[in-house]
Amino acid sequence: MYSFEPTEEQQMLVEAVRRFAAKEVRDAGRDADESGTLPQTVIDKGWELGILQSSIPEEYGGFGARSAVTGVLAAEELAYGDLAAAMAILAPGLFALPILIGGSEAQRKTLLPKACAGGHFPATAALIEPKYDFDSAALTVTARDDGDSYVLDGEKCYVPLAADVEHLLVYASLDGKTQGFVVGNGTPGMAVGEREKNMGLRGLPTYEINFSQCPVACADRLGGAAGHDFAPIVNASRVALGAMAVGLSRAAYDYALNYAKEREAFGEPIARRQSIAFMLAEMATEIEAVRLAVWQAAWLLDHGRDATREAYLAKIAADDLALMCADRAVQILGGHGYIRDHPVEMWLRNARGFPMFEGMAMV
Amino acid sequence: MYSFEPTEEQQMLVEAVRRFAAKEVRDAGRDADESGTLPQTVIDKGWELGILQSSIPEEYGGFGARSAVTGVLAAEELAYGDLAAAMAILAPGLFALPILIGGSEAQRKTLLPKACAGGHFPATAALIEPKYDFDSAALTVTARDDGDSYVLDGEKCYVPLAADVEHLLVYASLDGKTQGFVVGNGTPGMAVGEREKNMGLRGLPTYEINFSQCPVACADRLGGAAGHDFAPIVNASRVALGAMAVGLSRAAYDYALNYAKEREAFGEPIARRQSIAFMLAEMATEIEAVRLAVWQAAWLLDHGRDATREAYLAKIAADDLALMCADRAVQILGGHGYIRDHPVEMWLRNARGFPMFEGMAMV
Amino acid sequence: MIAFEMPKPIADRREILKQAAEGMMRPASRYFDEHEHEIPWDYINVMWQAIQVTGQNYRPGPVAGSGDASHSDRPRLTQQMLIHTVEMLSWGDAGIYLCTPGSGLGGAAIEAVGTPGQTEKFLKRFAGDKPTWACMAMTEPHAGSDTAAIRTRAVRQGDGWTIDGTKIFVTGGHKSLIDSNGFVVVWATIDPTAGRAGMRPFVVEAGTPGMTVTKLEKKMGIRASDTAMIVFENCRVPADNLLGSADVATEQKGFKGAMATFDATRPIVAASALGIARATLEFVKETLAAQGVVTPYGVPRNKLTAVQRDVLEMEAAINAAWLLTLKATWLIDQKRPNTLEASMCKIKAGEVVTKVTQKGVELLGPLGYSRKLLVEKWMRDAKINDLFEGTGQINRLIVARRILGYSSKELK
Amino acid sequence: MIAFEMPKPIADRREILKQAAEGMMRPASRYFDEHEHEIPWDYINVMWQAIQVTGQNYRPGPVAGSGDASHSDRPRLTQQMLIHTVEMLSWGDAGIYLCTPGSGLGGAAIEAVGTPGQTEKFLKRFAGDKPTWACMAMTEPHAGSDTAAIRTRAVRQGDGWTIDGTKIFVTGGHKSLIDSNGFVVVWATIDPTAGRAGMRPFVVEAGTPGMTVTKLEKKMGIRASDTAMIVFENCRVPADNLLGSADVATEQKGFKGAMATFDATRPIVAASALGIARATLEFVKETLAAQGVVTPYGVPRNKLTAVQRDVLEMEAAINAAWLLTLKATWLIDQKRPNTLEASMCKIKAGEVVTKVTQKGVELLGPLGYSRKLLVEKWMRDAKINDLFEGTGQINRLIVARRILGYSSKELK
Repeated sequence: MYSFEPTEEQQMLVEAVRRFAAKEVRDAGRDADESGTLPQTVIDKGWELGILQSSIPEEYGGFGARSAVTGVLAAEELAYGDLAAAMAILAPGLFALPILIGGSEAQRKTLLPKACAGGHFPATAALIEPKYDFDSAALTVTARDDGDSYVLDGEKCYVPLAADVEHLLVYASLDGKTQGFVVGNGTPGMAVGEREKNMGLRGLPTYEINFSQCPVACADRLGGAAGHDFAPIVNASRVALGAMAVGLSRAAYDYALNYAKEREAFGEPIARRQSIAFMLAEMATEIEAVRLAVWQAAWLLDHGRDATREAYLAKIAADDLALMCADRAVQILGGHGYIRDHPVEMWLRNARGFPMFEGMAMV
Repeated sequence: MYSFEPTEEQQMLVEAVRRFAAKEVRDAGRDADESGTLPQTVIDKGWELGILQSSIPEEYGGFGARSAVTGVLAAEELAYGDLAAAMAILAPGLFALPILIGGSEAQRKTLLPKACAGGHFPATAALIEPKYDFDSAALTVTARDDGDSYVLDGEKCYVPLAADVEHLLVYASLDGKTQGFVVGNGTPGMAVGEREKNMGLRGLPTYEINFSQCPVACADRLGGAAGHDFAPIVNASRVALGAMAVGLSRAAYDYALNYAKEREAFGEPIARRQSIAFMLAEMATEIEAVRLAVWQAAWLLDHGRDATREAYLAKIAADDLALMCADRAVQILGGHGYIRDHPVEMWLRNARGFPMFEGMAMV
Repeated sequence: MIAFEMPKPIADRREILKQAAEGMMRPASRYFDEHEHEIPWDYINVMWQAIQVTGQNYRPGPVAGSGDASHSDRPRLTQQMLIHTVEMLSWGDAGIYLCTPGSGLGGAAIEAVGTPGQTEKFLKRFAGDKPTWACMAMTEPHAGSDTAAIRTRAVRQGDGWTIDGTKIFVTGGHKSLIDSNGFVVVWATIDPTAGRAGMRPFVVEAGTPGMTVTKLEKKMGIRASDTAMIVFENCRVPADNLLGSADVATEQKGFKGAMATFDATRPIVAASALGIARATLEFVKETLAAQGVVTPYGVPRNKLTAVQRDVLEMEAAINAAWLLTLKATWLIDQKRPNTLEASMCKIKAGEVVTKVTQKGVELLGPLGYSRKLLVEKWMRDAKINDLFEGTGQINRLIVARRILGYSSKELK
Repeated sequence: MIAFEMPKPIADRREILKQAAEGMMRPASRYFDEHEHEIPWDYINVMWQAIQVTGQNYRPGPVAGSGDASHSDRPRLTQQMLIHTVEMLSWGDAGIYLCTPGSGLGGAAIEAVGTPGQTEKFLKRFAGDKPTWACMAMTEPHAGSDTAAIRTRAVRQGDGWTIDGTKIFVTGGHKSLIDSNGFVVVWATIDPTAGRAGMRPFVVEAGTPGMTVTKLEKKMGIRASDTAMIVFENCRVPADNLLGSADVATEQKGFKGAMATFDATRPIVAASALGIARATLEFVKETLAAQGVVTPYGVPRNKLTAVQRDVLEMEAAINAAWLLTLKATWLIDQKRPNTLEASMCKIKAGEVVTKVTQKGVELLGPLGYSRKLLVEKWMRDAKINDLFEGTGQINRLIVARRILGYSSKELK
């Protein structure tokens, strides 16, 4: 059966996230773009929505079951508020969800209850590397099995919140396959660098991490000795980022639409000019189309099917969508779009990162 | 110095070609798209404009000097009339101009006077091969030096007028380098296939040619024993095709503009809608920009400089331009654009070939 | 609950249609492209029999789903089934698909605004032995998107109406009126001073004196499909052939009905477009794969070849456009409004199929441009989808008005 | 005779400017981007001296070429020299370039419509020791492209005029009025009922009571450049500070003059855009080349990698846009009309630099998005060129009206 209607429960969640995101997250996100700091209260409030906790079964300390579809609905709404804030709020999931998906039973039992126990769980994951053609399936950070432990070497970047977390999931190439490793922050051989300065996501602290002969206990390989399949993890990440791109796009679209209806030129709202109106019509069309592609990929994940194709196709479409919508929103605002009094220029800066964002969100 | 003004002589030529092309060539080209046959009178008249003859110095039987700039001005106008007709009319240049550019003195002295002696000279050139990634710098048709002669093997396609010409210039890979060979039609080992059926250019007879152990006398290698540099030849071809793409684009633009001013909907000409008007404005802008890029490359050729970069950049821009303009012209005409009563659908079919056209025109 | 599982009845139907498309349509594609206006009777006869046997007329129209009533506890799938059908047939051949017999747009108009008596009178022929068509005539030479500018007149005379005017771009006009005992639903004004309020649909049956099919358009693509010009000169029809009321002042339902039909037909056009797009994508991928060029999912953009990236972008666009089309029809089956989504999917699919097929030709290089392969044909067939049932521009206007809350006066 | 040889004076100037751009601008780029509204005095002082020494004020404006008169047998190169200058300085840093001292747009307005006395009075300060700026104030909070909707009023009182209103987006407003003894040319209406016919430019000098620079905009890019809000409250200027006539009925030259200025300034903006675009292209190519990725010319599209094709398309677009810009200024130097070409090159360059810089960030992946490199900054700097001096939309409107022969009423 086909259906395009979220469950009532999902709709309630969406409403709750939307209420929180549209004003509070958005305002905090805009300020954080200037100040560099998201208020802890916003992160805490976002955490208390229970998006992650409700994705984790009771046996592991949560109160629900993972649903990628529910996850993308929530992620879109959070990113509608602010992308940096959405990533910060959902960062613990970068650690917890892969453990749920690919971890050994022991890892789940040990780590997931911690993640659900209290406030915003201080954990993250490290995937991206500073290469123009970074490929999560061909990492340059390596894990070498030296018998007693794995030894990590190499350079990561764009690791959200790395300086402040206790736990990291670090992805490295083990015999050419991407595998996750649970690493405690401060492990010898691991050096978190200065906070990165990026074009966008200025409210989200991200870091480079250098690994030099950094040892990881054998038991801390994700999935234990047998390891795990990276595909469902990276697919879930692509779907989450796709949803966030849709959320950002919708934010830009809504903002531009309202502006165009209010802003007058030559005696009437600029929205009454075809050049503006058609841009908006195309944005609305693309947003809806890409959103459905994201939903489809998420639905495949929830049904335990291979979502590699759909997640990838949704992600590349969403990458382009976000840039298109943010750029057009700036264009529709004209000179005002270039001024930081309006959020659209920030959305353009944030949007431009999507093609290289990988593993920075998770559902 | 920079200047964007053709000489008076060039302007007169442009005017003459335009008068001939805008009506006579265009009408004949449209009919030929249906019938498959261009009237010989049109080809003869086009020939009598003397575009090729005036590119060849007196010592070789012509009455001028090659100027790529003059050539692109003329080629644009001819293609403004009709692309298939323009290619047919200019086909002898595919043979003669490379001989002028890269031929040995003996070849020039022998062959060029023939080309200028009478009516439309029955000659052409064969470059394209049936590969999705056809590359004129890495041909699959090979020339093997067997001591007494060169032996050609392999398959060509899109050879204009091949069934009816006497002389061909066949490009083949000799030790990995693209070299031209003068081949008489009907040489043993060479088989001209059935006339090709293509999406566009239906007025221009094109053919596949199969070479199987086809011998060419050593003296008939372009440039003689020393061979020749292929770069100035392929660059001159790209520039010519670029100019033709501009001509076709201008035809589509003009037609759509006039239609949009005349066609009424909702009480006024559709040109008064921004969506239509802006499409036209963008077409006009791109046409002018790409035209200048074509001129620049031609100018470099005329000054004996390496035009590889500029010719290539102009060509890829022109390829895209032609598709954009033809597609938009169809769009502006709406349902009428889809009907063969109007030429725009033909222009779209013709335009789509440009990315793979190579060596099918020459200035 | 959001779900993307193809229902079994649809999957089964698709399987059958795929065989028909591969076995009957593809082998005939080139022939009917090269022999414009010849009629693919083999296909037509098979389809006519299939329709008679299954009782499933696949014609578009908002009320075409009546067959579902028997199992009303299950979700209605009529329109979803329909677009899957159209997509697969167009994957086979979009020109031949348009020759599929049935009551089509003409029938939809009658079902939408006709009386039970009219339905009986005009539609029973579609239960007969011989393939029959019906069509709709709206466009006039001077009036394309601007339907309110129609000049064809219907004048009440005695016990009937006399129709005068010229209609163009009537899809299947020849098949409805010359090749079968079908009819055309022609839009005419009964009061030129009343604008849209004066417009009415009239049924004109094959053989009616005063009606002539004067021209078959020669087209860029979909050459198997006939696109007719029909001239009405002193063409008299009985009073009962008027669909709806003759009272200009009180009734506008007829015109609104016609406009509402677009909500159902636009997704169908989108589905047809996407069938062509999928055919192209699949063929390009197969052809490239045969030369060792594969397009893996998951490789970062900056690591792909240009050809790979093009193919993947084509695929992503087709997939998203299809989901949008699916949603637009799911809404109909859910009996919800879908005007916005119908125009959206039409915009997106029209654009996608244009780009995908144009790119497809380019990706295959000299081969793509040749009529040896079908890709060039698909490019020619594709473009109509960005033009009929409202050009991309008209549909953008519709979407823009909806999202902005503007009237047609506020946004022209 | 069509020619594409860079004239030697331009080539020489470019060589010098390139050294300045590399030596002075690039090293300071990141600092002034991170320290918004700090003023790059080192650059300014060097440029001021250079301008004084060469006597070549590089300011835009149709009459800025008077220096050429001495060798009138040679082709005039003033505007062509100017855009090469601007292109190279913007290649260095577009934000810092916008801080270059000089009379700029304000001076251009005076030269266009001022009397010799006014020219002397207001412009002689640009021959002084201290870097000085002038600026133009047109945009108001509620009126962007719609210049006829300006609300700032100028009322004749006694022997002068009193100006009231608020202006925004004044490029260099702070430098003209606070950091130097410059002036602003402010557009105000002397008769609100007269529309454009009532609009006049007034010179308001630094320090004039009633004029306040109230805000410096925080911007996405070009952060070294100040974009000021200026409030006029009961601001009195002498009668002689009106440029042009006070008679509404007979004179519209003032406004037309301002509009004509765009013919000269749009190519300059285009040149600035293309300087940024070239910087990006070159940097991306160098960075990729260091990793073994080269982009050869002549390879067929279907044989390129995705990255190569992107780079080559960027390069083709920049090249074509530059030639269009060059032609638009060559026309000025030839004393021919260039309104069409000026808007065309602005459209094209604005779009090209937007796409090229956005693509540049993407092509470098995680590195491109980082503030360690300048590519992300260039993307932020770039976008202004698609917005000021007429957005892409406004310039499309101008081009469309010209090619269609439509008035501003016929095509809105």
